Amino acid sequence: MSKIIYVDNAATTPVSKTVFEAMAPYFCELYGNPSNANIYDIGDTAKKAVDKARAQVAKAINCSPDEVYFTSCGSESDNWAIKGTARALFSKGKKHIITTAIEHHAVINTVEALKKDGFDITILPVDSEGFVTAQQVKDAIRPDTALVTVMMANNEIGTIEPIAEIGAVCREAGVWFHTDAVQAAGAIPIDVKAQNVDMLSMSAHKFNGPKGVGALYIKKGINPQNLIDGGAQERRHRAGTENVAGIVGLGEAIELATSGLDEKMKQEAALRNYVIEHALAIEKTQLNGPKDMSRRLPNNANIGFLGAESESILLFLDMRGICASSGSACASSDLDPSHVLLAIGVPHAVANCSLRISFGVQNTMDDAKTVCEALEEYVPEVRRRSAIWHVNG
Amino acid sequence: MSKIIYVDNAATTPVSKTVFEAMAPYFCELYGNPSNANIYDIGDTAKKAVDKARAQVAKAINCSPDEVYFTSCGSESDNWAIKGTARALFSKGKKHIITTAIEHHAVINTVEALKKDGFDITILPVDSEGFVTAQQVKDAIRPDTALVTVMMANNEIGTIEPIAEIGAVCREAGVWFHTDAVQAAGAIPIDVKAQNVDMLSMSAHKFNGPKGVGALYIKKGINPQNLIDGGAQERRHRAGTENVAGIVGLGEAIELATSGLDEKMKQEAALRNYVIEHALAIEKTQLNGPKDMSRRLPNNANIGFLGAESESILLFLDMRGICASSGSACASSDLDPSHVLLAIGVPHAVANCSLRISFGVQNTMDDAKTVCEALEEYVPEVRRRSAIWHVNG
Amino acid sequence: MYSEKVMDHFSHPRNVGEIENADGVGEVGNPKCGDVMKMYLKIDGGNISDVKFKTFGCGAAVATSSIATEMIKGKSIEDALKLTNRAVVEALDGLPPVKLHCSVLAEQAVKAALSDYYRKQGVDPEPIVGKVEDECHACECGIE
Amino acid sequence: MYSEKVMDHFSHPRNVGEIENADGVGEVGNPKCGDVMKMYLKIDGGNISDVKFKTFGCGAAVATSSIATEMIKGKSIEDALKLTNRAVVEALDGLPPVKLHCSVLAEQAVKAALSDYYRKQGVDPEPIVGKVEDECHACECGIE
Ligand SMILES: Cc1ncc(COP(=O)(O)O)c(C=O)c1O
Ligand SMILES: Cc1ncc(COP(=O)(O)O)c(C=O)c1O
Repeated sequence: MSKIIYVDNAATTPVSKTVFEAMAPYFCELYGNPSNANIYDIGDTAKKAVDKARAQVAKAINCSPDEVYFTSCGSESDNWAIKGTARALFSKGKKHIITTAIEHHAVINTVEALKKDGFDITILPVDSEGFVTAQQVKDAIRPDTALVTVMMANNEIGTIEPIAEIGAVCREAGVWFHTDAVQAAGAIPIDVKAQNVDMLSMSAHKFNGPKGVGALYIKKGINPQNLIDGGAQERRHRAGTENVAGIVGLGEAIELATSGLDEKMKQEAALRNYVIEHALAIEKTQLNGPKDMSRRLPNNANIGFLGAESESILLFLDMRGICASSGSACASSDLDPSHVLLAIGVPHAVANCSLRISFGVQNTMDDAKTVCEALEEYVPEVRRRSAIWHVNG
Repeated sequence: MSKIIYVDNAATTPVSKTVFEAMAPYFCELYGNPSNANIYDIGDTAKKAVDKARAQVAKAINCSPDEVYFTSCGSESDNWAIKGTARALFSKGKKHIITTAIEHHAVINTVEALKKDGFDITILPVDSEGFVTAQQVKDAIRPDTALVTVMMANNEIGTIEPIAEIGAVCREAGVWFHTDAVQAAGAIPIDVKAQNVDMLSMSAHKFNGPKGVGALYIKKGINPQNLIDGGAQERRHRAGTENVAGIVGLGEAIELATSGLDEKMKQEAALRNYVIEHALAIEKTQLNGPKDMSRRLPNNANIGFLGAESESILLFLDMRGICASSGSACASSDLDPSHVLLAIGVPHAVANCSLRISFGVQNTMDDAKTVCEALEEYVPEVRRRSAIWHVNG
Repeated sequence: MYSEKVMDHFSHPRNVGEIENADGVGEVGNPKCGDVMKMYLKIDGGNISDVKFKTFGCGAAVATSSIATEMIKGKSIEDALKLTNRAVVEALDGLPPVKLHCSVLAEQAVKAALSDYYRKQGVDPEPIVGKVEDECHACECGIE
Repeated sequence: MYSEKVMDHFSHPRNVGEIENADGVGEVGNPKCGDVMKMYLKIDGGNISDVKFKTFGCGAAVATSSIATEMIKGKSIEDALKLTNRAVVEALDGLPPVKLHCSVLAEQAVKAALSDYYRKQGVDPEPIVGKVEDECHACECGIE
């Protein structure tokens, strides 16, 4: 196969060379256990490496290093924040959780699991572009509300939620506020103080760090129960020998992404805008998600090509070395259409015709052009054979 | 510093070169998301790599690949097995859990957490070498027993528990049986069928694989609740984008360790025996754990040097480049003496004088000799300044 | 991932198109589920002299329809009625488990077209063709 | 990890040993906790003319006792009584947080030895020396 054009960065990203080089020594050489830091040197080296990464994360989201806990992925962070809060506050009679209709499965399926355990769940509807409002949250808060969890940015349609406003409402009501920032971290600016966030999830592999490592920010004074009990790691809040190499990778990756964030956002937005413009020039095509580009993730384009089923388009793109997707990666063992597209009112038939193109630091304008050329060629080809194209077309 | 002699392999191990080379391509090049396997090539490559690792684990412990679930560490595996069972069986009126006094904190603190949630915990005492018996387990099982969890081998004193017999008792009683095999996997033979095990935890970094990846074997028909809900990964039982490189590393490492297991065990036992023999030749010194070497982990020596506080010895060893420890790594932010040593009846003062030397594949007989020379030199030096040496000595 | 055979039929589908004044037309599936197959038959003296299809759907849906048209073209109606989804899967060198329902859909599409043929002939198709699941009950999408 | 100063005092502790017929001997800590410090004083004309120690304990325990002996040797009793655990920590260029209790123990060891000295003189030490925590309440080991 010729050169790969990877435009599925919302699913996962390549580890950047710099990040890999920072990680590499921690496998075979600096393999010490950070918990042995007081005893011998390679343990100490490992501990310092973990401390450095913690400081890098703290700087990236404007918190204190001791408010950062490393986890194994975004899903673990979400589960910890949500189940941990539920179990910590249950005995205080708080058993109501508020979330939105377009959360990632790591949130949806977690609140669903809690529902079975007797929690009350309010799922806020979103508007046609995926937005919820602080007012909706305010109206939904009850005396027994334990947690509000609203994602910072959506992984399928790129909607950036009004987190600061929602956070303010929660703080006023004295309700803990978690945000799934797995798509936002390294993609748009985050400031947990200014945004009134109590807990925030991130995952390294979404910003050119390694898979299998994430972080949860927990504001001082917020005390969710542990999800993983055991040893004294992470100040007794998350057991397990530290994934030192992974944590080093997360730290380097978030620093890289956020130190050049303006630049990165501009570059990605240029590619996104190019693709959206050219894709919409194809007949009977619609943009899913926010039209206001300032309220949309800079790297996200989600487009419905009526009458052209998305997997068929993706297979053609793959033959040209273009990797894109039809939505959330972790749902793709499912055949169900995207719950996000349905929640914003996209009809089933159009949801099945929608593609997500998500850019990353490694993409160039040439990539965007190749993608558009391919779409211009293959969408008509897929429609030519489509049993429903004459219907819509 | 001169050459490092690392004899703290029970805490963690260096990633072997072969393992690292197998992992390396999955960071920057083969970075696909396994959940995108049907869509494009690098996703498929990632999925195949995960499948291969799953088969490698299955072969190593004699189960079917679809009974293997990847996690982020041994602690997560333990938490999943124990909390997942507790929560799955609670509604059926089962709220009793049986464990032992010498489990790792990942088990102890997890059952302690469940105790707060209303579970009944029976902690079986062990004998002076750390053994529990199947009879003890049998006597403790009640109609409302949800789970028996007994470690396969102890991390501090190397006791190998009679797992097959305990498993048989549990199976007869219809009680789910979990074993923490974090120290056993890759160190001694495991056969979940022959040993009547329902769930088994392992962690890659204990057998020259990477940190931050583990596995849980769950026998078909055993259904603990999910610990981490979300996407469809791991057949819907453990959400989170797969740590592909880590999983590849775990697979390679377990295959390496188990394919040459007889050899490895013989080599490690020779070093262990040498160290035990020479250390015990130092006056007022005792072996902690099994005296019968066939019931002790081949790589574990745990020795109490009366009157010589262990950290002081460790610091001297470190100056010679020797990395050892005084017990469980993840407890070493604690100042408490080892609960394991106390459970086998070692007095506090002796527990504070105990060292663990644990060998790995990379160690040679020269390493064992250097360790013994250092002990012969430094133990008397530490005693010379000890306020209690005259008392005991 | 798909077999080479699937990819061949996906990228070069045989018999794509429509037949004007077809003797039998069958449509199965549902755009909600993401799969709609439409099959057109020309029938001469009990033989399928021509067949065309249009499919809205994934790679497997396109490939199963394509190969199904090849497998029945020139055959007698009787032979066409013997086409099973299993035969379609085998002819494609296998399908991923989540995609097996597409082969069922292809079988049903042929049967739906033949039913239509019989109906146009004033013959009740059910005793001959059996019940046709034209609403994609075979798939697991959970939407009705 | 320990500072160079700590490691220096750990590997080359000053004034290790015992003093026969010492004028004051103090012992604090507990082998259960993992730290026992014993301090021996020779006192001439209100001055500490000699001091020795023996410590069972970690690197920090040895280093704090060692430097404490250096800090009081040749000093007047009054000056020795002013020795604070903070001064000990500073003199060692810091200690890890979990090891701070060792410096408290060193301060207490000096005071225990001085108390013993006063007691031997028939003087109630408490008004002068204060209460000595000879049972290691400073540490966080949770064992009593
Ligand atoms: C017996 C035992 N169980 C569980 C664990 C926890 O494993 P991990 O640190 O990978 O979470 C360890 C080691 O730390 C162990 O030795
Ligand atoms: C918004 C969002 N939340 C959570 C996750 C889960 O992250 P991970 O796969 O690292 O567990 C993802 C991506 O998979 C995501 O996009």
